[in-house]
Amino acid sequence: MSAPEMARDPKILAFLCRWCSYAGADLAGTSRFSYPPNVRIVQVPCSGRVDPVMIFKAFVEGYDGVLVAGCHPGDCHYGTGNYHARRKLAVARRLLETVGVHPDRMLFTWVSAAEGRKFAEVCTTFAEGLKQFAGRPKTLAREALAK
Amino acid sequence: MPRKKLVEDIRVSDRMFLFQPCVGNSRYPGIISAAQEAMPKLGVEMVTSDEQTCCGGFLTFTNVAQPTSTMPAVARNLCLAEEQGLDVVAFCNGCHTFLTEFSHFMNDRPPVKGVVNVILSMIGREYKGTAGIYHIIEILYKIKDRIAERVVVPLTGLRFATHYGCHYLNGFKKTAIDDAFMPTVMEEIIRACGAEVVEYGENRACCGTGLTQVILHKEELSLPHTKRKLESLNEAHADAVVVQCPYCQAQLDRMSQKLNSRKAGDFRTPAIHVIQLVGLALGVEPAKLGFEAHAIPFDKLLAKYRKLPKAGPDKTHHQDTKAPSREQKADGTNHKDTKTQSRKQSTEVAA
Amino acid sequence: MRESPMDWLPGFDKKFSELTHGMVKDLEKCMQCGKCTAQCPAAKLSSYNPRQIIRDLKIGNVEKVISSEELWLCFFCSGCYAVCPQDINFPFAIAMLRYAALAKGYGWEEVKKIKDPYAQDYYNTGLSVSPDEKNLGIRAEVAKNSGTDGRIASVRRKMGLPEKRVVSDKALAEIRFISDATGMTDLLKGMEKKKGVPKKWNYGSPADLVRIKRGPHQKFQDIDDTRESKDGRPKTEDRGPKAGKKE
Amino acid sequence: MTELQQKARELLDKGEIDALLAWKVDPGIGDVRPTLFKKDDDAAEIVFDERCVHNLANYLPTLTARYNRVGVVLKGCDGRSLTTLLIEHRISKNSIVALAPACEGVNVNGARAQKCDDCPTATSPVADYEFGARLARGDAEFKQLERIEKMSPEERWQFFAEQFAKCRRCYACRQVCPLCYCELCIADQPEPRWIEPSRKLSANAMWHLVRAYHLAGRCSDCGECTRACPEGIPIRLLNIAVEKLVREQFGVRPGTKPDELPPLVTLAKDDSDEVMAEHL
Amino acid sequence: MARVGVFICHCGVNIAGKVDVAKVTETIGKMPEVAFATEYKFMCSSPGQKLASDAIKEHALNRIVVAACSPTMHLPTFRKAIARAGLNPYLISMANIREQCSWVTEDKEKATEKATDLVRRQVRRIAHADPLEDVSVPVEKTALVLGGGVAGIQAALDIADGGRKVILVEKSPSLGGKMAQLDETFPTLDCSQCILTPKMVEAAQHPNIEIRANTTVKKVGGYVGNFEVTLERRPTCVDATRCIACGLCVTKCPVKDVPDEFNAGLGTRRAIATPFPQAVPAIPVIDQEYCLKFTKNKCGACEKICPAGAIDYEDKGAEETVKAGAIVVATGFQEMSPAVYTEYGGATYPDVLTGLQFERLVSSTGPTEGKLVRPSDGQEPKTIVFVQCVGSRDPSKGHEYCSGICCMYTAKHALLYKHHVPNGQAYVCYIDIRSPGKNYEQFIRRAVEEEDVRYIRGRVGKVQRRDDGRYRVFTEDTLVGRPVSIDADMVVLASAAEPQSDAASLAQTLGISYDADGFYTEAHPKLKPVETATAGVFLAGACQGPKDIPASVQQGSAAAAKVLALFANETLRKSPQVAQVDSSACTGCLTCAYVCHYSAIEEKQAAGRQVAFVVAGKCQGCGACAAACKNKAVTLAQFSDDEVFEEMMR
Repeated sequence: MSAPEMARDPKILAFLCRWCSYAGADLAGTSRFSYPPNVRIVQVPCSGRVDPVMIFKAFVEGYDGVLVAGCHPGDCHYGTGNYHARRKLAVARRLLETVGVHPDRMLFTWVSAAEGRKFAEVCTTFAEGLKQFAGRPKTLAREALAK
Repeated sequence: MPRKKLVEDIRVSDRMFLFQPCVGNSRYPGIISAAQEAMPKLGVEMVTSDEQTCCGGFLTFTNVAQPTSTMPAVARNLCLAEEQGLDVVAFCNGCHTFLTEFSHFMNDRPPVKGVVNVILSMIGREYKGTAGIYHIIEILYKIKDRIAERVVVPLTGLRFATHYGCHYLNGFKKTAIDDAFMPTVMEEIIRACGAEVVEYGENRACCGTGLTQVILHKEELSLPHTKRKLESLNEAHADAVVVQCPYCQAQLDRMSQKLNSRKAGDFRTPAIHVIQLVGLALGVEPAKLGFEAHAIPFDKLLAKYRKLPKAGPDKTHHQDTKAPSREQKADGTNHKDTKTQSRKQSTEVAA
Repeated sequence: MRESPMDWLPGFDKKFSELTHGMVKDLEKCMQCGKCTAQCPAAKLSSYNPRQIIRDLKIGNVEKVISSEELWLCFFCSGCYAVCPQDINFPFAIAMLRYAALAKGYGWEEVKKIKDPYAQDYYNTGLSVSPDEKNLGIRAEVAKNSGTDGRIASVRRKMGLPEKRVVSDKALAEIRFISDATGMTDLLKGMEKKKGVPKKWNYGSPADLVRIKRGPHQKFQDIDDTRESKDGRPKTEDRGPKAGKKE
Repeated sequence: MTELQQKARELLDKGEIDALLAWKVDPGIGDVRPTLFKKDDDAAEIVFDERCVHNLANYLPTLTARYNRVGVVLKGCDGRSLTTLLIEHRISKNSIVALAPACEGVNVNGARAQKCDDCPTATSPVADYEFGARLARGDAEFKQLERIEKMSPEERWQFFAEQFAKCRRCYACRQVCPLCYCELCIADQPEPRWIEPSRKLSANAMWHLVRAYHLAGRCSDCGECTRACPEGIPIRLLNIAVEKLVREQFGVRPGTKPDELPPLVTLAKDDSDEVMAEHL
Repeated sequence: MARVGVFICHCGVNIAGKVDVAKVTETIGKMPEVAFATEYKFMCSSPGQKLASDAIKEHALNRIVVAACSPTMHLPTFRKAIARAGLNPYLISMANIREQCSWVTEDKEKATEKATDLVRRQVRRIAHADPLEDVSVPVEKTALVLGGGVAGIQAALDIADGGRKVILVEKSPSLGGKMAQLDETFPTLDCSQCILTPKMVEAAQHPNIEIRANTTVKKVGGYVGNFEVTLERRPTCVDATRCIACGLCVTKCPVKDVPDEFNAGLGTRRAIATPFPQAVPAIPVIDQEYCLKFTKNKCGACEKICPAGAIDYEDKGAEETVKAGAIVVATGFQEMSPAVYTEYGGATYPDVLTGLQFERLVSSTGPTEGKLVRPSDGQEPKTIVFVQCVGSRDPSKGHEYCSGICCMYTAKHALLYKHHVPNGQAYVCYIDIRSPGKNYEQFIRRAVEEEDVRYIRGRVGKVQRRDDGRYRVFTEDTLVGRPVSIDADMVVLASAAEPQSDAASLAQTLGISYDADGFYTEAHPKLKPVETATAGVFLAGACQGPKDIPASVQQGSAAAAKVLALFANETLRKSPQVAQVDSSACTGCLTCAYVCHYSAIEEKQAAGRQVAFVVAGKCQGCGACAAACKNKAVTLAQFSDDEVFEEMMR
C-alpha cells in the first residue's frame, strides 16, 4: 500500500477474545464510537488461542500493526487463558523487537465487555502511533523484499 | 481520618526551604521566627532565601495579574529551593495552594513548562519541577511523635480549638493528607504538644477572609461568617484557636478587634499559628514567637503557660543546639554553602 | 442582556475550555444537584449561586455570567469543589471566568481596588502585603500588647528582627523582568487611569507566552534602567548572570 | 585412566548399560566425534575436553528406542536439554544413566564458545554420577545481545535481514537441536502455510522467528544451532534474546531444575502486565 | 469444491445507511468461491431466512456467509435457518458489518471498502470450514441456588415445584436476605416479614430443597449440565443435626454486647445467637470473635445448658462437593457505607443513620421494638431530613449509577416517620424523583400531598452537628435558587446499593463477568436478562444491578424457568467447538495437557506411542492447547488454524 494511503489509515489486525474484547468491540459499535476503518478483527475464543506464529505471520502479511486483546486478568472466561497469553505475547514481542519490528507496531492489552469506549480509544491511538511509519519500508513484510 | 498513603509519601529532610508568607512577615513575624526556632529542635533546619518573593497567588486570585505572569514568578520561587536541592515548606494555605497548583499545571503540560523556562532562562534560571512542596501541617503531622518526645513544656491543661482554613483541605480534596470535613491532623499535633482539643460547631466554617471580600470592603458578605465563627469559639472557651494559615489568623485576630471596637460582640480568643503552638511546647521563648504583633492579647494564655512545669531533663537532651541563629540568615552569608548542598546529602530523617 | 436557551452552545465544553485556557474541565458534567450552593458561604449572604452560574453557562448565557456582579462574590473557599460529586473545580472556573470578564471589559473597578497597594507593593518590594499596618485601631491594640508604637516594624525590631523583610535587588530585578515580559507591567500601567479598560493588554493563555519565545519585547538591560527611574533605588551591580551576558 | 573412563568401563562391564554415548578421537578427522561405546575395554578411549562440543542429548531419543539402557556423558548444556526432554516425555529417565563431568567450557573453531560465558550449570542437572566439583556460575549476561540492544529498530532489521537472507533453509539448525523433535515440523506443513517453503527473506525470517519461539523457555543454550549453520547465521542471538526475558521476567533458567515445567506452559497469575510491554 | 452463498443485510439503514450494499454484493459475487450473492433488507426476518434456505436449494450452496450484525446477536438464528434447509449448521459464518463497520466508520466509501473486505474474509474462512456435529453430554438435574434472599428463595421454590432438586446456599445463618431486615414495603406498605416468612418456611419444608446455611462456594469445576461445586461451611460450633432450636443457649450466653449485624449495627446480640426470631433455619451460631470459650477459653455456659448436646466448640466447618446441572446466582447487594461522606457525618454522628438502620429503628423486631427515637439521647425526632443520592450518582465519592430504589424507599421512610411521629416534620432532599413502577408515582404523591412531606429539590451540601446536639442540614432549593438550612433531630442517608464486597471473587470462581460497577453482567441486556455468558449459570436479583423486591422476585422466577427448560433435556447438545488431536502428528509432549484449564486432555497409546487426546465432554473450546501445540497436531473446531489463517490473510 502506498505511503499516503498508509498515512491515512494504517492496516491493523486485531485478535479479540470472544467473551470480553469482541463484546467490547461490539459495544463500541452499539455506542457508535467510531475508530479508524482499517482495523480487521479476527475473533478468537480466548486470548490464549492466539499463537505468536499468527502474529509473526500478520507482520509478514504486511499489516502495519497487530493488536491482541483479551479479558482482564482474573476475568478470563476460560479461567486462565489470558495468563498463558500474557507470557506468550511477552515472548512474541521480545522476538519481534529483537529482529527490528518497532515496538509501536504491536499492542497487547485487556479490554472487557464493558469497555466499548476503551476499545475505540485503543484502536484510534494505536492507529495514530502507526502513522509514523508512513512510507517507510515495512520490517518483515513481503513488500520489503522488493526494496 | 488522615490518609495513610499520602502521609507515607511525605519526605521530611533535615534541611528544608522555609517559604516565607507575606502576611507572615508583614503582620505576624512570629510565624517565621517560630519556624526558625522550633523546627531545628525537631531536627529540621529551615533555610530561607532573601531572593524569595511573594508566591504571586494573591495577585492571581484577585485577578490583578494573569496566571501567565504569576506562573513564571511561582516557578522562579521554586527554583530557589531546587537550586539547593531542598523541598519547600509553606506556612500559608495560599502559598501552598499556588505553589502546588501551578507546579502541577506546569509539570503536567511540558509546552507550558517549556515556555516558562524560556522566560526564566533570560534571568539565568531553570524550573525543573523536582522540589517537593509541603504544607507545614503535613510536616508536623509526619513528625508528631518526635514533637511528643521532644516537648519541653507540655501544654497540659491548655485548651485549643482548631481552624484548618479552606484552601488546604477543600482545595486538595484528593491530595491533602486529611479529609476535607472531619480532619484530625491538627488535633493530633495539639495533643502531641500535651494540650487539650475543644470542639466547636463552626469548626470547618470559612473564616470569612474570602480574599477579595475584606479588601474590596464587602464586609457585609465577610464579617457575618467571621462573627458566627467567633461566637461559636466563645462558646468553646478555648485558650486560643490554632490556625495553619496566616491569612485566617489575620482575619480571626483583626476582625475580632474590629467587631469588638464596633461593640458587635466581645471576642477575646487569640489566633495562634500551629508552628507558634509547637514553638511554645518546645520551649521557645515566647518573646521570639511574636505574640505581641497580635491584636488580641495572649496575656491569659501566656500566664497559664508560664505556670506550666518544664518536662524532666530526659526530655530536653534532644534539643538541637547547633540550630543556626537568625542573624546568620538575615544576610545571605550561609547562602553560599547551602547552595553546594545537594538533595542527596540532605539525609532522610526517620519520622 | 440575557440569551435564551435557544442559544445552547453546541460543544459547550470546547467553547468553555477556550474561555478558560483549558484550565477548567468537566463543567459540562454538572448535574445541577445544588450540592455546591448548599454549602456555599457566599451564597448564604448574597445572590451568588455557583449552580446557577454553571446552568447559565450551559444554556449559553455566557455574556450574562461574565457581566454579572455575582461573578465577583466567590470566596474561593473551595467548599463547592470539595463536595462536588463530579469533581468540578469551580473556584478555578470562577477565577478563569473573571479573566474572561476582564477581557470583555467587565469588572475592572473590582480589580483596580486591588492594584493599589498590593500589586504595586509586589512590583516595588516583591511582597504583596506591605509591612506598615494602616488600620489605626489594630495599631493601637498592637501598641498595647507590645509596648511599642504599634507598627509591625517596631514589633519586629523588638523581636530582634530587621524592621521589614527586604527582598534582594537581584530578585526584584528578576520578578520585574518577568512582570514586564509577560505584560503584567503594561496591565498595571493601564490600570493607572481611573476609568475604562486598559488599552494595551491581553488576558494571556499559556499559549500567549509563546510570543516571548520570539524574543522578549524588552531587554533585561532596559529593565534595570526603568527600575532605577521607577523607585529611585541605586542600580546594583548584581544582575541575573546569564541575562547580563545577553547584552 | 580418568574417573570418568573407569566409571564408564565399570558400567559397561557390569552390564548396567547396553551402550555408552560419549566422545572419542577419530583419527580419520583428527578431531573428537560422538561415539557409541559397547565394549568395556574401549572405555579408555573416551575423551572429555574442550573439543566435545556436540550436544549428545540429541541422540538419546533414538538410542533409547534401540537399547533399553543407555549411558551418556553430558556437559552442562546437554544435561539441560535432557531435563526438558524428560519433562516433555521424550525419554524415560530409567532408560538413561547420566555421567556428568564438570565442564570447563568448549571451543568452537579454536575459540572458547560464547555460550559458555552464559552457562548456568557447568555440570549436568541430570546426573547419576558426577565427576569433578560443580563449578559455581553467575547469572548469564548475554554479552552478545548488547550490540543488538544498542541498535535502533531499523538497524536491527538491517542486521537480521542480512543474516536471514543468507539462510538456505537446510534446517541444519533444526536437525542439530535436541528440542526440535516434532514428527511433522510446522515448516513442512502444507496447510496452512504459516511458513512458506521459499527462500524469500520474509519466509526465512518467519522460520527463524517461529523456531526461536518454539524454543522459548526450553532452549538450553547449547549453541549447536549456530555452530551447525553452514551460512554462519548467529541463530543463537534470537534464543538468548528470549531467554533473557524468560530469566528476568519469569525467573526461569530452562533445564536447570529437573522438576520445573517450561515457563510457557506454566501459569503465573502474579506476572505483571508489564511483561507484555517488556522491551529489549 | 466450496459453493458459498453470501447474504448481505441492510439492517434497515443501520448498514445500508453507511455501506453501499449493492456494490459489496457485486464485488463479492465475483469471488471464485462464491456461487451466489444477494442483499436483503432484514436477513434476520423470516423472509430473510427463507431467502437463504431457498437459495441453498436453488444454487446447491454448501457454505453460507451472512453479512449483518455481530455473530453474538444472530449467528444462532441463522444456524437454525440453514439447518432447516438441510445444511450443516456450522457451515455458516457471519461478517460483522454493523457493529464493526457501519456503526464505527464515518466515511461511506471506507465503510463500503471495509464491509467488502470483511465479507471476503468470511467467505475465504468458511470455504475452509468442515461440517461439525454437536457434542452431547448428560445433564445432572440438580440446581444450585446461591443466596437465600427473596430472589434466591423464589428461584429455589419455582425449580423445586418444577420437580427438580435444589441446593439453596446461604452465606449467613438464615434465609431472608435484605428483605428480612425491612419493616414495610412500598408501595403497598405491607409488612415485609409477614410476606417473606411464609416463603422461607415453605423453602425449608420443601421436599426438593436442601438448605446449606453459613455456607459459601469455594470452587466450581465442570460445565453446563455437569458442574462440580465445592461448598464450604464455616464453623458454627452448633451441630445442626442435633439442635432443636430451643434457644436456651442464647438466653444463657453472658456476652451481651456483640454489635448486631441484622440490626445494621444498632443494638446488640449475644455471642451465640439466631439472627432474628423468624430465622430459617433457626439454628443459633457461635461468634468465635466474641465467645469467651474462644477469646478467654472459659464459660461454656451454652454447652452446659444445651439439652440436645448440640454445642461443639471443636467444629472446624466442613467441605462438600455437589454435582449440579445449573447454577442460579442470587447473591444480592450490600448497602454502601456512608463513612466516606464526612460532610454528612456519615457513620460518625449518632443520629445520622443509613436507610437500613432507619428500617431497623422503626421495625417492631428492631432494637427499640419499633419505637422511633434518636440513638444519641432516646428522644423522639421532631424534625427529620432524608438525604437522597448518598453514594448514588456520585462518581467522586460513590457510584456513577442511580441505585433506583432509594427514591421509593425514602418516600416510604418519610411515610413511616409520619406514622410514628404524626406531628413531626419530614423533609426529603432529592435531585430527581425516579418512580417508574406500578403505583410508585402515586405513592410519592401520597407522601407529598396527604402526609405533608416537604420535598426540596437540591442535594444536601453538609450536615453540621450543632453545639445543642441538633443537626443543621445545608441544602439548596434549586427550584427557588436559594440556599436553605434545616435544623433537624435526625438525618437519614439514602445509601446507595452496591455489589457485595466479595462479588468479584465469586464471579471469578464461577467464571462469569461483571461490569465496571461490579454487578454481574447478563448475556444480553435486553434479550437475555437472566443468562450469563457462561452456559448454565443464571442471575437473579440485585447481584445483577440494584432492584426492588418485585423485580428481584420476577428475576428469581425467570431464572427458575431457564433452569427448568435446561433440565427438560435428558442430554445436552454442546457446541462442537472442541479441540481434537491428530495422533499421527502428535509427539506426545503433552504441552497441551499442561496448559488445559479443564484437565480435559489425557494421554493414550496410539501406534505404540504415547499421544494426547481430548475428552470432548470436558473440553470448553478455549484453544489454549491448539495455540500451545508446536506442530499443530491439535485443532480447535470452528477456530482451526486453517480458518484463522484464511481470515487474517489480506
